[in-house]
Amino acid sequence: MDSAFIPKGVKRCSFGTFSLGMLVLTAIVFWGFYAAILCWLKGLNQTNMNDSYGFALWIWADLAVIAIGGGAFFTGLLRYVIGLDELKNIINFAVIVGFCCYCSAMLILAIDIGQPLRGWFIFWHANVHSMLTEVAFCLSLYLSVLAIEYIPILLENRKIDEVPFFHNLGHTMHGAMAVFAATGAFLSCFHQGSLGGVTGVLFGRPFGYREGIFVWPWTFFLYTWSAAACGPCFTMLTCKITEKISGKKLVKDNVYDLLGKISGWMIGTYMVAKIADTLYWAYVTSPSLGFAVMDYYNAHPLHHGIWILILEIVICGVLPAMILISRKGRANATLFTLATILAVIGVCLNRWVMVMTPMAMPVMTFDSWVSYFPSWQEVATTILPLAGGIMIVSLSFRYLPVFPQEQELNPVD
Amino acid sequence: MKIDRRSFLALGIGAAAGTAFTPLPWKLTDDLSIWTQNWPWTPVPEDGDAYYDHSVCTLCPGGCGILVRKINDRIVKIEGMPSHPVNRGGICALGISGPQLLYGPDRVIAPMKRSGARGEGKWTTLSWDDAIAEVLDRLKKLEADNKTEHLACICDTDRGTVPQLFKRMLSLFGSPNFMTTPSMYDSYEAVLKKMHGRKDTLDIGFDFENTDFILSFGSGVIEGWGSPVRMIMANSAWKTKKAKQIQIEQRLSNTAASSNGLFAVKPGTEADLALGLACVIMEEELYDKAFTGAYSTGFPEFRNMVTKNYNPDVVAEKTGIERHLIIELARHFASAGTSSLAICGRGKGQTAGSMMEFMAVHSLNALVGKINTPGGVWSVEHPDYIPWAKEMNVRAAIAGKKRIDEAGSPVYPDSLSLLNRLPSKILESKESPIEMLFVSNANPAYTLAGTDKVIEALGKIPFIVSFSSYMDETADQADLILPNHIYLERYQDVPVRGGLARPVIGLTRPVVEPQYDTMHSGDVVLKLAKGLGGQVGEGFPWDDYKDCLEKTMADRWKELEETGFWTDEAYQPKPWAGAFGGTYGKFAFSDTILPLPDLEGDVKDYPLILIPKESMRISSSHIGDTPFTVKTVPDTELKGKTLVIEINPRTGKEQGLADGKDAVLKTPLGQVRVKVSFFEGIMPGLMAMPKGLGHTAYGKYLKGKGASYNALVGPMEDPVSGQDISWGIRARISRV
Amino acid sequence: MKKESSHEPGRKYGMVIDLDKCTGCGSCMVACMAENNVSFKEDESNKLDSITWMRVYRLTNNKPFPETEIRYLPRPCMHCGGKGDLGHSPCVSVCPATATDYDHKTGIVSQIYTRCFGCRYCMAACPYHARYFNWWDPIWPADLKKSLSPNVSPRMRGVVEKCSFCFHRYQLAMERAYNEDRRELEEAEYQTACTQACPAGAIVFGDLNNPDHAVHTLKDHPNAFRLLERLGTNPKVYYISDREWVRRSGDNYLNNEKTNTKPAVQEHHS
Amino acid sequence: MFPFIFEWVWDSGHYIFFGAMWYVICILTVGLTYCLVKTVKDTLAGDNDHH
Repeated sequence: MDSAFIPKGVKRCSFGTFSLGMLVLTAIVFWGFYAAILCWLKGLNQTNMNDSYGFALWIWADLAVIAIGGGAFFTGLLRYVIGLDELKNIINFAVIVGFCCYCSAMLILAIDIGQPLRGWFIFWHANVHSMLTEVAFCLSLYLSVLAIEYIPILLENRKIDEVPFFHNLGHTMHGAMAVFAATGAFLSCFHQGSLGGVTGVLFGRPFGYREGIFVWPWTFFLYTWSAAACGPCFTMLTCKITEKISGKKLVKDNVYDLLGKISGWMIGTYMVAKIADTLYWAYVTSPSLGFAVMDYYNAHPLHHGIWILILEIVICGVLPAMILISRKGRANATLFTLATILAVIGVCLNRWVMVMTPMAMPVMTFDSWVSYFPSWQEVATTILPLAGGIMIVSLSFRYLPVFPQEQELNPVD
Repeated sequence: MKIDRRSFLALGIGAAAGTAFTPLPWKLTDDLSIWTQNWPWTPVPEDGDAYYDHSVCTLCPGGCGILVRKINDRIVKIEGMPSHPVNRGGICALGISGPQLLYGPDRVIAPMKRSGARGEGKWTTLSWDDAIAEVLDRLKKLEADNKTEHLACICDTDRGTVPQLFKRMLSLFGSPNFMTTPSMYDSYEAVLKKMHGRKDTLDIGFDFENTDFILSFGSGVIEGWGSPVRMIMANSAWKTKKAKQIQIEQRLSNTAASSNGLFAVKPGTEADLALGLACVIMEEELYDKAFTGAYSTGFPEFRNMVTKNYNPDVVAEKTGIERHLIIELARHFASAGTSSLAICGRGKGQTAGSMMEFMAVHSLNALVGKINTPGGVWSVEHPDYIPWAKEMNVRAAIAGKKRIDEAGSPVYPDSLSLLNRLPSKILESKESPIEMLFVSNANPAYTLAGTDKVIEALGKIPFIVSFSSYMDETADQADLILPNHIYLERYQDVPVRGGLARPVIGLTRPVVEPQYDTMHSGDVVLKLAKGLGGQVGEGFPWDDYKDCLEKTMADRWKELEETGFWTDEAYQPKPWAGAFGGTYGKFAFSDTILPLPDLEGDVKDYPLILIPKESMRISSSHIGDTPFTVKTVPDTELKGKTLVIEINPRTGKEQGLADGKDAVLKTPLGQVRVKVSFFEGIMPGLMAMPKGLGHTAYGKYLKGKGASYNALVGPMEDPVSGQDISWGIRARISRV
Repeated sequence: MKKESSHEPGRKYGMVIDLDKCTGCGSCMVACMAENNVSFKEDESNKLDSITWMRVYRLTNNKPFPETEIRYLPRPCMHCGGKGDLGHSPCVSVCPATATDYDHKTGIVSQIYTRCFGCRYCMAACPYHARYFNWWDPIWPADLKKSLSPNVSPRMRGVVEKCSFCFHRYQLAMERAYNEDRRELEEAEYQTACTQACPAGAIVFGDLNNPDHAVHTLKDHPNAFRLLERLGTNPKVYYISDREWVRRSGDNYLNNEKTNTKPAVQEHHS
Repeated sequence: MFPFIFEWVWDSGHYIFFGAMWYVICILTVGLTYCLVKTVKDTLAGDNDHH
């Protein structure tokens, strides 16, 4: 039915199956939008946030999707600026996944603010000292960069490509992509960093606060580095999921191997920095503010226990780094996938802890720990972009030549 | 030009891109942001000139002067009056939130007649003329049936012109059954009668400003006892001049926390401790010999009785306080050069206390000669400014008629009113001996202990008229509500009975026009009296209430109207010679050990004791709390709609409870689901329950929140005074 | 604006609260609510969404009965000066839309409700929980709208609000002073609603930089301390208590550390 | 965002922050404009190279 739009030389599932999947996703998206509309019309009382938990599930979701969406900028940087040519085989997919992640972040932010209709004040009345201002500017500009990067891929659709203007536009944009990619990488470094700065600068919150250099706390650099390290893992993971669902190989193993190796080293170096940062924070920064490091972890061992730190650093940090750095680890498909999963969990967990624990933890001695569980509206609006993202990826995969190696790897009779 | 699909698409994109470069989207976003700043449902207060008007607060017996900040004809704020002798600019939380009472949703906005079953909350409004005609009909019927004493009236106090107008109307009508809301002042007045031997009513006064040692037997000095703002100011002054305050109590109340020492006696042994201290003082010859020698009677007998029964060893055993601590405390209290003062009346003093305890504490003050001396306890002469309250013909009208509560009878000669005895009196007779009840400025259906019985008794009264401005629990039980103006809308004299060391009369003034279809209760009484005519009508020669007030206040009126209060700045209590009445004109020590009733409930079934926890943030009187004051109630007292019980962690664990978890609290009177808060500051074996919550009336900001203390606790009658001296009840608590 | 402020002698309004006098009566809380048109809703028992610009905390020494002690601690906005007292309060520096600002003329941290778009970053930044979000539309039932003061605009849903040291009173006082051709305010001319209402006289308010004001000397009391000084927030609210455990409750200490007895001087005298 | 908005201050923070921002916006705008112009030119020239 829609075969005219499907790229030449590849096979896709039947329109019926595809529509069914889309229907399910659309239902989820509608559910999410219903929750979002409730939040917009009735206000944020629809959430389970409170005056202690002003930042909660949504902000975590923002930080997490942007971290794992970091694959787009880092792969772009490697491909266009550093010139690792093999990565052209996965860059399209990385861009699409990144685009979805950033759209998600923007959407969630639009729901998360108490006065969405005044959201543009962040640009208009910008306070340059605020990390959030930096986030907003870089985020929106980088989203436009991603859109610019996505356009040529869109234009490669068989039908669109038939239009000479679009064909030429795709061609020209492709030529200029290095400039955009470089700009994107620059922006991304800053906004990944500024997201790290969001909690790092909170000198009233000893759990999140980090010392640093000039105006940037150490978390600024840690966030950029971890996004660059773990973002590609998410790209590879989603790529592998796509392979699994479509039932065919889409990217050659040498591409995975290269990106995996780079990720491995990135995670490895990130872990060195993260461990150093954690030790400095635990033994220098915190005690100077009157907190023994175990004060943070002993009060609520279940929700905020030391296990999270061990999970984040050892199991979801050191372990995947070791797997990805070692040739044997990369060669083993199961271990490789496991490593990408762990790395993604690790970076999400890091963002989780940095958002949740400072909110839950009392700073005044006579204050108490606060617990929080998201409302269904928060959950729905967080799942909404996930479903939306899957839709965009599915549509792109179906109608656009995303994977240059697909034809070669899956010859159609 | 032919528009095909392609150029249409291009045109569309072009138009969209073009619009982005026009000011239109910016203008629209700007409009949106402005709209969010002017949401029609977010009010914009009307501006105008701000000015202050003065008045007096009547929300508690404290009598604070207030300054009312107004914009045009709206009250926007109530502040303390800096020049007022009681509060000197300070003000309590309830006082500040007065505008919420004025404009709030709980007001009765017109006369209303019950149209459903009692307590069902179905009402129809009627005109004032009809309402008054209905009451008159009923009164005339009582008169015709020769059952005039079947009319009763409950007021918050008998002081001031409005209660006196009610009382006068009742008396002239032929009913002696004028009753008042019980309080510790009932006990103090009985003590003054017994020990000072004065027939006339005296006000108890405390010269806190000149004291440097305060021994408080469970009084919530900074929690609403006496005149609350004055007490808090006095407390601060004590801190500044390093005066000492010792608290005798079973839990770490705010007063205890602020004190210099907490003596946690076993509950119910306060009188024993007082007499134990007296014993030490007498044995060590630390007492004021001038006073006991020349100005008292019965001292040797008293001394004999105390030394025999209350030596420190016995008292240490009884109270659980170590012997040496008792001796030290006694020495400190009696030490020369210290201006000491012992006070009693538990918590806010909203209940009476046992005669045994009050007399023991008063004896302590007497022993150290702190009666009518600087820094001591004073009997303050009443500013007798209502000449018509004592007219002989009014008394004659009820001569020989018996009060239903037996106050003033040979059984309870020292009590003026025993409202607490009314419910049982009604319940024990087949037909209610009261056929018609007026309730003004009182809410007995909530404030009296044993709510179920009170409501049952009210249910037996054929006709109840409530004069309440708010839809409170008693109004809920009424047949007719004749809403009074609230204090910000009316004139009224407020003679302060808050333990002040001098007489103060305040004037409540109408700082705003009446907001609703209400009428001053004084005017209603005048209308009723005139409607009855005859002897009653003649007894009310005034045009209206204001006329009555002005004429009554006579010379003081101008001053009151201008400054808001009248006081005797230089007031000094009568010296010992001349202060006391009785046969010898002397202070009378008593050597009788008065009986004390046992705490209700069996120890086996109810191993713990439930006591009230009183606080400045919760009004436990007839005035309901406002949205603002409810907001200040901590979550260790109220969580959602569930009351939170305070219990010592040790006891809590023994009872199988967990901090913050649900439990069921049971007393012989009833049970309620609560949450538990573990708190070290309460004696093991006890539980404390915030008093003043659990309203079944008022609106959504108050109704159904928490549980009512009075519903779980029954009255405990003092065998001597007949007053309800309940201070707790046996209880148990179990996990759910 | 900034130039102007550096010319003028810096006023620095602050409070000194005597915790030994505070009785926890709640007058300050209600005075603040009434003065500042603070909203209320049916259930305010969840203190995590209950707007109380002035909140009174209960401190306990946690010793068993009868050695237990408690103190109440009124907590307005601390109007932090930030490190070096340069006006970089935790909240002001993070607000992305400049909706909260540090007034260098008075040292007061303002909140512009119509500017705030409700991101709540300032709340995440404030360790004192002095900032409150309007989760709900404010509702004044019956005639309660009549009790609203025109001096403070009621807040709309979705914005953050907090104690302003009754800044409108400062503006009114300055207006009066200017009309009388004065540029300086007497101590009594500008007092916050909570200070004025406190029956215990526990709250003292004034210009910390002005030697004629009581707070100027009180803040140097040997038993004076501030909350969480070690964080470098540099608050303008001082507390006094003769109890060591109370002073220790004011900040976080490692087990082996001694309680700081003297407030760290972090002032910026220009 | 713009110098005419009242909280604008001419200080280093604003120079750096908004400098970078406007710089990026310029690059993106110039880049996009270049692409569009070149595409229009190519299309008009009929340069429809199908690889």
